[in-house]
Amino acid sequence: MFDLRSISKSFGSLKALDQLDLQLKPKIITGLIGPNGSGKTTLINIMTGIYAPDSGSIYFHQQNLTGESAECFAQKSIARTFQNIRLFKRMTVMENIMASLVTKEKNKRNNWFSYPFTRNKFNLNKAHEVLEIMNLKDQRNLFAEELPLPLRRKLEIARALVAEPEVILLDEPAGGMTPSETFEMAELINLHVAPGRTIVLIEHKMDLISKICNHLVVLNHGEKIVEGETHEVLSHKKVLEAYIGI
Amino acid sequence: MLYLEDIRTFYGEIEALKGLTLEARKGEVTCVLGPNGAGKTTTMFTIAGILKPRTGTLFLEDENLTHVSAQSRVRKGIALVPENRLIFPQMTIAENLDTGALSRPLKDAGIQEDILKMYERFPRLHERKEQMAGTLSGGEQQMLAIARALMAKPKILLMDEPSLGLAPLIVKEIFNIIRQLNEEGVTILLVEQNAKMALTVADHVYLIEQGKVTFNGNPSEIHQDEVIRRAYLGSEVS
Amino acid sequence: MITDFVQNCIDGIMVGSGYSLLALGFTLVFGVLKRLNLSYGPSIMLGAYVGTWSFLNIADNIWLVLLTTICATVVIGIYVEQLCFRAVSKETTIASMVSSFAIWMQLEEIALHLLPERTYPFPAFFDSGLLEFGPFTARSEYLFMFVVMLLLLLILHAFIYRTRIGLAIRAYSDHPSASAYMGIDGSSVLFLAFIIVSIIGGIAGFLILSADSQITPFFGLWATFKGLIAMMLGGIGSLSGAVLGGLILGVIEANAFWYGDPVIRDISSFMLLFTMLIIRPGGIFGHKIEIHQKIASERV
Amino acid sequence: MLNDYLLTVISNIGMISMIAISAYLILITGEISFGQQAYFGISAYAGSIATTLWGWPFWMALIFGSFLAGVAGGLISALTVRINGIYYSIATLAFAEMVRLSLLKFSYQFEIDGEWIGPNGSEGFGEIRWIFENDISILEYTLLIYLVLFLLIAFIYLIEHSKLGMIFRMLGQDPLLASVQGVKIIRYKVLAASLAGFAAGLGGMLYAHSFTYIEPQIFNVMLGVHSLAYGLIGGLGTVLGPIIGVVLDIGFLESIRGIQGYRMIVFGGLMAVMLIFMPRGILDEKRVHRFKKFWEGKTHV
Repeated sequence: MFDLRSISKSFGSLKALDQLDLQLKPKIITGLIGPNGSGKTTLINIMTGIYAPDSGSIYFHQQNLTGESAECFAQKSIARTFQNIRLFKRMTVMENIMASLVTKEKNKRNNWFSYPFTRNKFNLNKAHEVLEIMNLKDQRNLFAEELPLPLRRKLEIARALVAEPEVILLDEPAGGMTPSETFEMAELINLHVAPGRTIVLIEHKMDLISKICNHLVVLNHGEKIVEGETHEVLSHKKVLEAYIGI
Repeated sequence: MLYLEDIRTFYGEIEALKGLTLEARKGEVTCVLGPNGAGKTTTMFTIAGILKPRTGTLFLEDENLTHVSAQSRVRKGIALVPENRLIFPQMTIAENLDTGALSRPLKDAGIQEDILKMYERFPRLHERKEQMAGTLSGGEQQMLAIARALMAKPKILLMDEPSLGLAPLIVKEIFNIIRQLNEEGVTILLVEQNAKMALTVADHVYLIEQGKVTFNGNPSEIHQDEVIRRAYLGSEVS
Repeated sequence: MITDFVQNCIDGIMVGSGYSLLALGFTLVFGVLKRLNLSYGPSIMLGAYVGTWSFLNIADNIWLVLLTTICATVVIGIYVEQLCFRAVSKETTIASMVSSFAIWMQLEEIALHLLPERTYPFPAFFDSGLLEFGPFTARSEYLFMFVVMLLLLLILHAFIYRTRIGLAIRAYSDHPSASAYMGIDGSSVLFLAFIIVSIIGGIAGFLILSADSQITPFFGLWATFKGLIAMMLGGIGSLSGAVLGGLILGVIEANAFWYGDPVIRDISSFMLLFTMLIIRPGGIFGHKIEIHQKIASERV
Repeated sequence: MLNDYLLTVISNIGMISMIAISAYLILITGEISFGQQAYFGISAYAGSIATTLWGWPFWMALIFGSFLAGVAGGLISALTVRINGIYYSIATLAFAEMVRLSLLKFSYQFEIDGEWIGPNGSEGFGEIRWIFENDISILEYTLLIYLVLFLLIAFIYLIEHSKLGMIFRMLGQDPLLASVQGVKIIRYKVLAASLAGFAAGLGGMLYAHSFTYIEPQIFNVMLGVHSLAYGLIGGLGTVLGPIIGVVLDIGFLESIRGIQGYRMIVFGGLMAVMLIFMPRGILDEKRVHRFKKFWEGKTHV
């Protein structure tokens, strides 16, 4: 479904991605791992249209999306989270979730001036559903900048979920979390985010990776070095080499 | 030389270092290994004074620096080669080197001499000395960052992930430089993800996980991959 | 025909050197702060008002005027720095800018209380005279201003590029967090930059006004506008760009004035600025490298 | 009780509120415009030409002037989509000054009843006699201004609570994140700028007919920066914010006789100190939200 063909991207003298090929397998969690600076986040940025690749092409459901804008990718039902959490800081938790519905409403009757947008029953129900899943119900009236880090990460995922996307790209969903919080996050992803969706997960916490990923792709210096079943990949010699040295 | 005891550093409410004790001995390369998010960069920032620890003490040669500002720590002899190099992109290489010497007293006559020494050590910088530093390649920028830190004549050189984002061949070159520096008597505290490379230069190794030291010893003891494998690739894989 | 044009350019460069100095002040502060100080022009204006006041009330001595102008500008500069930039949190760039505008209004009214008439004479170094160089002419007070400006530019250039303090200022504006690792204290750099910029502003204001030999409350707005336009023309954050931007602005204005009238002169300078911002926002001499860096810093 | 002076102050508050709302609309989409006075001026001239020279009915002229201002706003925004931050601010400033200076050169006069009437460069545009010709008292005109202001506020209020308002705030807080949510940034930036131009235009046209005389100097940068400041003082959380700012400045400070002559010193100092503690104004997003929740809690009980 998501099909990247020989993607390259450089920043000045730094080659972030080099002739990378990647076919996402539908409806499973693909883990994307690799040492720092190996090009993982650049890849996600290319898969959401934030960067255009220098060369190569991107296909989503056989549709060529190379060079399209981030808006276009978003409307193709691809959602993401950010490693450095990005939320609308001066909006409440509830509004942050609603913001994601602005362009993706399936309810046709709800047009421009249907008033008020944030009280619309259809949207509210959806938002409450997601809040319930992510355990954010009690915080729904807090501002995003008032939340502690684990809840911000959850809110990012909730925002992605509410639009009911087909693909979700998670960039370090457990970054900066304690082991117990990481465990909770793994449960959440397994139970509520993953079913029926295609997930890409960047993560450094190998416990999390080995717990929830079915399939792994390992990057190093912008190239794919290994791809395959999680357990096979983790015991692959090349992977250890990538992590601990040449 | 440098001694940290029971350091606890917080990022907002998150405890990034949970009672870290660490020592870097004079003339040695001390290496801190650990997976991402273990607190390696936080350790560096705490030593350099950019982050203030909530508890714990920090000594440099019997002088308590716990409550000393980042500016004065540079003057006291702690120089940092930061992660991602952070050279000044719109200044020439010569000027970048000059900024390294800003912490030295005005009357220090040896600055020009030291710059020449740096050019001798890094001929590639000499060739490009009037070029803007932002136009350099990654490896050259790393050399510049190292040279710039050395210009402060530090007692101890902190290096934060010098191999980050560099091609394997250049990483080797950088580590050759580290080895050379150490042979000349520079005390180095090295934070690295590239464990194998780091172990070739280290005299002493710390492994940190979740803000705590989980291993402390000679590189020969750690070479039997098991500990590192556990730290980097998780405990569930054998 | 061609002599007219050359003459215009000569006049333009002379007046433009004043714009260059104002632009340098803006560029230096913007480089260090990454925020816009709108009240730069008005603080020079108030400084010059204090100078005029001392001229009228204390002694008829040109050096006293120069000294009081500079000192007053520095004091006002420190006031602006403390109130609008140090105290306002760094994330809210809008607040700083509007706050500096608020201080602008304050400074203007203080100036009017100090000297309530519409215009006051500003002492000149010597009487006006016309110097002839072959077919070209130059008014002596402008020529003097131009020469002093040039000297000042050279001194400033040497200060920024040859001294340690200058190096620290440039390092801080190039990469604030990296400069912390070099042992540079950001807040003292900021303070120093404001003082230096105020001294330049004081001298520039003094020279421009003494060439005009009068001062009005509009000088604040005028100085802010000319400095801003010249800075944007040359490209933000580049010192040589600021100098060249000022000279170019001067030349264009002089020609537009000659072939048109004062209104056309002003329209043409704004038109130039507007088109350039649309086509080449980085300024005529904007560094390419800046763009690379921007891309790098925007990496998500 | 309501003397003419007081009425003038009140009607001034109403008209300046409209340009303050206009600056506020740009502010919530995350940019700072120094140039809203241009749209105020464009509409003032266009609307007055329509009523005085072309003999159009008042309402049609009002819509015409404001519409023209809106189109100009959209056009400038479309030209400047690539730039942001200080570059955008300076570009709007340059445009506004271009408009003001062009008006100094703009002459368009008809001979009416043996008199030459119409804008004439720096001499300005006098004899905008619609109020006198139709025998409208100051009180009536003030009411008319407030009717328009009320409609404008209601309209903006509606927008703020619709999808569009959400999109504007998304743009203002994090454009990249907004685009990742599928928002077409350029389209909405232009839309917001057109709306802002329209709002300023309403104020400008009413202003011209209230004072019967306008000149380009009125539409200088001071007007624009003031309107910007009103939003920041009153607060960026609701459309009532800029109006609070206007009332504080024109209504409150102008009426205290004791500080006559020191108004700017007091106002400027007050503003600078306030911005330290409330960088997004009195009614910022958080206070507005808290107030709403408090209100809801009360009505539910």
